[in-house]
This record gives sequence, C-alpha cells and structure tokens, in this order.
Amino acid sequence: MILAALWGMVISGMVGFVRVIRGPSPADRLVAADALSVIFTMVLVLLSLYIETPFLLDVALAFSVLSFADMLLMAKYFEHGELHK
Amino acid sequence: MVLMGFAVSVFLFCLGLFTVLTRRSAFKTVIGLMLMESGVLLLFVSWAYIPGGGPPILPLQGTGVDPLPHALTLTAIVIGACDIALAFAFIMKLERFEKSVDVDRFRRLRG
Amino acid sequence: MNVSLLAVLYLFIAVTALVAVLLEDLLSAFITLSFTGVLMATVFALLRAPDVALTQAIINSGLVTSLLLVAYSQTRKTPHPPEVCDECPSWLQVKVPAFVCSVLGLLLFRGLYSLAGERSLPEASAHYLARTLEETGALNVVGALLLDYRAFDTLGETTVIFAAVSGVSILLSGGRRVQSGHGLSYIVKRGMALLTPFILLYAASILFLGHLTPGGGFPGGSVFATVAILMCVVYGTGFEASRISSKSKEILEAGGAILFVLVGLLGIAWGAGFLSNLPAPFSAGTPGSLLSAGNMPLLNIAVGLKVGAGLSSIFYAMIKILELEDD
Amino acid sequence: MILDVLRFTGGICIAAGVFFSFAAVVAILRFPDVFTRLHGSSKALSGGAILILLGALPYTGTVSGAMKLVLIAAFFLVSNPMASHAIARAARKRGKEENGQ
Repeated sequence: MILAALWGMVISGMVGFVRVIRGPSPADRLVAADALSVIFTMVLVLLSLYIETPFLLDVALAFSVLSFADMLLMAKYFEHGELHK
Repeated sequence: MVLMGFAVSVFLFCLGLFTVLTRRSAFKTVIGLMLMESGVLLLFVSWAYIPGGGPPILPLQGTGVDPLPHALTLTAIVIGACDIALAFAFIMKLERFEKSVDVDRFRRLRG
Repeated sequence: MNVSLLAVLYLFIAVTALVAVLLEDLLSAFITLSFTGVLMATVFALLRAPDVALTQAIINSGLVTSLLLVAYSQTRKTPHPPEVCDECPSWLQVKVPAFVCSVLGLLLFRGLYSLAGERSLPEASAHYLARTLEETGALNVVGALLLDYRAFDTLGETTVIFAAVSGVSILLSGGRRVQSGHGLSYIVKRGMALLTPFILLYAASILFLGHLTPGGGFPGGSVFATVAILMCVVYGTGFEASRISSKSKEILEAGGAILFVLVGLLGIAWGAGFLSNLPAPFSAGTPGSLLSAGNMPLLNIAVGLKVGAGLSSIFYAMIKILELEDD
Repeated sequence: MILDVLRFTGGICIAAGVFFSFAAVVAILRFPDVFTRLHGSSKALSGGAILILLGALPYTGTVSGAMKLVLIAAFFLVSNPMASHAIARAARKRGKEENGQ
C-alpha cells in the first residue's frame, strides 16, 4: 500500500521533471520546481512510513522549509530582476 | 546494490570533472565541483550501508549501519557548502573587475 | 530494503545531474541541481543515514541553491559566455575530455569493485555502536561521534567555517551598503510573520535534540540561517539589517567559538584532557532526556551559533554588495 | 479493530492524494501557459499533499511522528499558497514588462 503510493509519487516526480527540461520560459520551470519540491517532500514522508523510521519526518519538514525559502528567493529574483531592490 | 551506488557515484564524479574541463561559464564550473562532491558523499554513504542494518540511533533493533562514514560525510557537506560560498565570492569579485564570468578570460590569474 | 526503488532513484539522480550539466539556462540548471540534492537526501534516507539526509536536504539542496541564486542574480548583467569555446578545435571541445573522464571512471570503478564484497562492521564502528550509550550517554551515535569521540575534528571544522566567512567578508567588502525596505507582496509579508516563530522553534528543536535524534548543531544552525535569509528576502535587506546587525552576528559567531573552547578547557581543568566528556565534570544524566550526554548539548549550541551566524553573514555579505562608486 | 478502520480510511486518503498529485503533474505537463499550469498544480498539489499527510497519520507508530505529520500539513497549508502567489505575481509582472516594452 505505502510502497505503491511511494512508486506513484516517484513516477509523478519523473513526469513533472519533463517540464523542467522542456519548459520554454524560466517561469514554467519555476512552476514545475514548486510542484516538484512538494512531491519530493511527500516522497520523503512516504519513505519514512515505508521503512518505519519516524526520524525521517524531520528531513521532510526541514526540506519543506528550505524549499519554501528557495521558491520565495527565485520568485523575488524573477520579479525584480535582482534581489536587492 | 552496493555496486549500483558505486557506479552512480563514479558517474557523478566523472560528470563533474567533465563539466569543469569543458564548460566556460564559471557557474558551470561550480556546478561541476558540486557534482564531484556529491559523488564522493554518495560513495561514502553507500559503502556504509550494511544489509539489514538499522539507522545508527540507539536503541538499535538488530544491527546498525556503519556510523563512522556518516560522521565524515556530515563534516564534508558543511565544509563543501563553505567552499562553494567562497567560490561564489571569488566569482562575484572577478566579475566586477573583469566584466565577465568566462573562465578563459580570467587571464590575470595565470601564474 | 527495496532494490528496484533504490535503482530508480539512482537513475533519477544520474538524469538530473546530466540535465543540470547540459541545460544552457543557468536558472534551470540550479533548479535541477537542487533536485539532485533532495534525491540524494532520499537515497541517504533509504540507506539508513538520517543525519546525513537531514544535513544534505538542508545545506546541499537548500542553502547552496540560495547562495547560487544570489551570486547569479548579482552577476546577471554581464553576458554569460557560450557553452563551449569557439576557437579551439572541435576534438578538444568534447571528445578528448569525454574520453579522459570515461577512462578515469572505468579505472575508479575497477578500483572500487574490490571494495564491494561482503561487508561487516569494522571494529571501531562496532565499538561505537555498542558502547556509545555507556561512554557518552547520547542516543544519536553520529552526534556522539561528531561531538565526543571526534570533537577536535569538529573544532577544526568550525575553524574552516570561520575562515570561509572571513574570506567572503574580505572579498566582498567595500561598495555601498544597500538598505531597502522593498520586499515581496503584502500577503507574503503577513504569512511570513505567521510562520517565523514556528520555523525558529523548529530550528531550536533540531539544535537542542541533537544528541537524541538526527540533527544537532550543523542542521539546526543552518535552519536559523534560513530564517535570516527568508527575512532578508521577504522584507528587504534593510529590515534584516535593523533586526540582526552584522555586529551582533559577529558576537554570536565569536561566542559560539569561545563556548566550544571553554567547554574543552573545562575538561583540561579537571585533568581529563581537552574536550573530554564524561571523565570531566559533566554527568551523563538519564539517557533520552534533554539534559543528558554530558557536554554535548553545550557543544551543539556552540556549533549551532557558529554555523547559523556564519552562514547568514555569508548570505548577507553576498546580497549587500553593489557596483563600486564609479559605475 | 478501530486501528484497522483508521488505516483503511487512511489508505483511501493516501490513494486520493497520490491521484491528485499525479493529476497536478499532468496539468503541469499538458496545460498551455504559465498561469494555467500554476492554477492546475498549486491547488491540486496542496490538496493532495494534505490528503497524503492526513492519511499517513494512522500509519505512524509514535505520537511524535503523528505530531510531525500534522506540523508538516499545517506548514504546507500556509506556505504552499504563499509560494504559488509569489510565483504568479512575479510571472505576471515579468510578462507585463516584456509585453509593454
């Protein structure tokens, strides 16, 4: 059950990665990156259930915080062109 | 399974080396260095895995995996991040003086 | 242990790394590289290395990507060079480096092939796994290795961080300081105000529970640095500078180093050697409680101060520079 | 007994979450421009992620693990719309600048 969900999320990640490769504009890649960071967090959560190691939820939480910071940074870089404005 | 990890880490290392050798943008050089570092990290951790071992957190159920490479890898990750920050500082400074991020243009750095 | 899942993740890592090298657009290459980082964290988690997975997910896929983005956005006015050199002959561009790299790869793989036999725990590792609880009182063996058995290494590592911070600050000094209050939109500002206390609390939990669960000074300090980065991004650089001045960052960083050395010297004063834990006056406490494992919580706090202040001052030094006065 | 019922419900929630995540990814791949892609991915993925996290609750053996799952869900509930909002705003501003001049 958990393993099937894990496979589903990994395959979703692979399918979404096609948009990162193909995306014509950086904005498309940004959207795909936003989606993929959520998907990879879910992969970590399901993995921690699968191998029954509750410590791994820490990794998922930390990665969600960090990917949020990265997304805001990319959005700001993208909005203003530069960061210090 | 261990061999798979070794193969991927060797691939990452060689891909990083290839990037450093061929690409001209200084950022691509840094990407190559990061890939080489990732290859070494993956090599250590995949070597430390022992079939059937649990994570090295006490109390253990059964046997645990080798904790020593984990400690070394953790140190290497932090030091690698500091290296990369320093590399970026160099790139930003060179860009200000040379008006370029082309590695071939940084002539004044030749010894 | 699921071998096919591991194989697919390895394949995915190889593909993302290849794409990061081959993509022309640097922003996309950075995005792809951060995915390589988090996939490696997933593989580390699958290989039962939760500490390494946590540090990898925080530092290699989060903080380094933000540093990459800042450096790239500061230099984006200069045109980026074409991927490969035009003047050189074509065989030198791709073929010879590819040949050299594949030969090196084959040799490396041949060398590593002999390592891949039946593996059992080495004597030192078996000792660590069996006697960590009795010798240090900590539950996290990797944390005990970093802060007790090999604490001197960790002191050296914090020295490296200090060297990197001073190098970045010296290189990027000069130029005008930019202090602007121009951040992201109102919604993001209010949402960030809601989130900040919880992220700080989470960072503190990683930091203080480093001897019991995966975590410790390095990941915890990095999450603290992330909070500084987020404030800098969301509210503009002026706000971050007014809240956490560079002077106070200096004091925090120096305080971390001094705390580490003082804890070490306390061991000498007791006659047990530099940075010794349980032979010195520290008590093991009840295993599994917050105040256990002798001096390890103190050392975690010291390392966390050092790493947090160091990484956030690196980020701030990178984001604050502008053109020199004459431009 | 009650744990079995909870796990069955949780399994359905996880299946629905995986379905929504896959739908979001297909939306990213198939929709024509940036805003429709963002619309498809951010909504479906926020819902899908929270469904997976809530469905995973009965599968964690420990109370602290369940608390962490709730924490991740709460964090997603706040942070994911914020990130999508920032990206959408940036893309719109960029698009205006490129079209206007």
